Amino acid sequence: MVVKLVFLGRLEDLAGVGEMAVPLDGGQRLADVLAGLPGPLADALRGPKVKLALNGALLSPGADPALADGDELAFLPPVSGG
Amino acid sequence: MVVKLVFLGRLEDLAGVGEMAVPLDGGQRLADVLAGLPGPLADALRGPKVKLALNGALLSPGADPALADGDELAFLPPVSGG
Amino acid sequence: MGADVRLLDAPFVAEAEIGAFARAQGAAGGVVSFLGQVRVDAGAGKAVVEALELRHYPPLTLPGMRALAGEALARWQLTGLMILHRTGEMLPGDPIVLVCAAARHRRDAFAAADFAMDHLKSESWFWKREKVGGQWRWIEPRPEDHADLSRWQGA
Amino acid sequence: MGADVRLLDAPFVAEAEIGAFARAQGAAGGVVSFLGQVRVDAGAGKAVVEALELRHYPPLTLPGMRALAGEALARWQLTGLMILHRTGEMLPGDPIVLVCAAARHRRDAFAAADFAMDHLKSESWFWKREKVGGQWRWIEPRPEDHADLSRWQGA
Repeated sequence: MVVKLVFLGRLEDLAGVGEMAVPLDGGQRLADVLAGLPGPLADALRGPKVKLALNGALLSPGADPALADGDELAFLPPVSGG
Repeated sequence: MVVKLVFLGRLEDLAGVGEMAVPLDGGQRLADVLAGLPGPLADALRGPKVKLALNGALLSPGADPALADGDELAFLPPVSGG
Repeated sequence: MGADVRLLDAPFVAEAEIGAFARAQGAAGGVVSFLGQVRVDAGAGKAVVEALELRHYPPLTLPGMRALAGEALARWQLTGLMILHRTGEMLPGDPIVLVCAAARHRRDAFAAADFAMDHLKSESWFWKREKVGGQWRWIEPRPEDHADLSRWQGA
Repeated sequence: MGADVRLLDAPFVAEAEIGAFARAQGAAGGVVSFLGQVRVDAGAGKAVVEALELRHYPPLTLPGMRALAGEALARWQLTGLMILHRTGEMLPGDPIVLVCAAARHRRDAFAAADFAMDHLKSESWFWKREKVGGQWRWIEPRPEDHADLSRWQGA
């Protein structure tokens, strides 16, 4: 299965891409995906001010949802506003 | 000499005209001009909410200025705003 | 910076005035505008207004508007201020008043436009009458206008 | 009454939008609009911004704007509400955001536009970067934005 990661704001610069497709065996959770990323990026994504959305719905802080094929996980740093 | 009276708002309806030229012998004051007008109009012009302007400058309440030829006296009822 | 203050005896195009004002405000982050127009329909339980007329007294009206603009400029950090007001007879849908305030910080622009409107509505030298059922009647001041004005006193 | 809420990825003509909105507001006495544009000059002691870019996250941004519009409609007596917001790259002088609120009573229109702007500025899903000296840099949230927002809490 494949999940899509989306990086907003300065997280995009850090990741080097705006979106990334991550192939998984299945059965993994969010924490597993983060563990597979380069350390500095994973640390930034785990930052206390970074919010997460799974398929367009915001997750509660600390949530570690199971992932399914085609899921989209967005990493949202503090907004700079309109 | 002649002074011009200007009636604003509903005072114009009461006076029947927006402006009126009043010929005077000279030496008269505001109170004299009012005394020479029809009673109901004079009463309305003396109303406590009516402000007066002489040649475009507001008068203090109760002022009774001497008048000179060509003076313009405006009677200003409460404004209804913009 | 001087304000653009005009008393107009013929219809004006509010959007064109707002556009020209905003284009001139290169330094401003924000432009707040208030447009007051003659209502097309009546309020609930009210008769339809066929026309509105604003009379003024030239020696006082425009000088009063200029003084108001000066007060707003002194009170807030603005990069531009425009106050346009119609006089004469207007039809439903016609613009009556347009206030535009531009500022680096939008809070200043909002406050200045709000302040100018409150003062125009309650203190400016206009007498208003409405035509309803073919008959003209003078409009009395509204108590709310004075309540609005008191918001700015002592502030 | 539904609100007109749009996310635009190309330049828009603010005055034309304000004009169309105001013409549709026959029942409203007052239309308040806020236009935010990319500043043409820099602030004192600041570098000139050559371009501004707003990124968004489509699954959240427009739904968030629609929820904000719904909140304003529930909170004030409005006859119309429009919220337009640019995304993508903008040049100095380009409009970024336009909020128009129309109401029978101007106090409602002022409050709704002010409320919408405070929330767009601090809570909406936009990430902003500026190009200065040929280099792009991300803009951090401003503490004032959160102070502005607190004005509406518990009110």
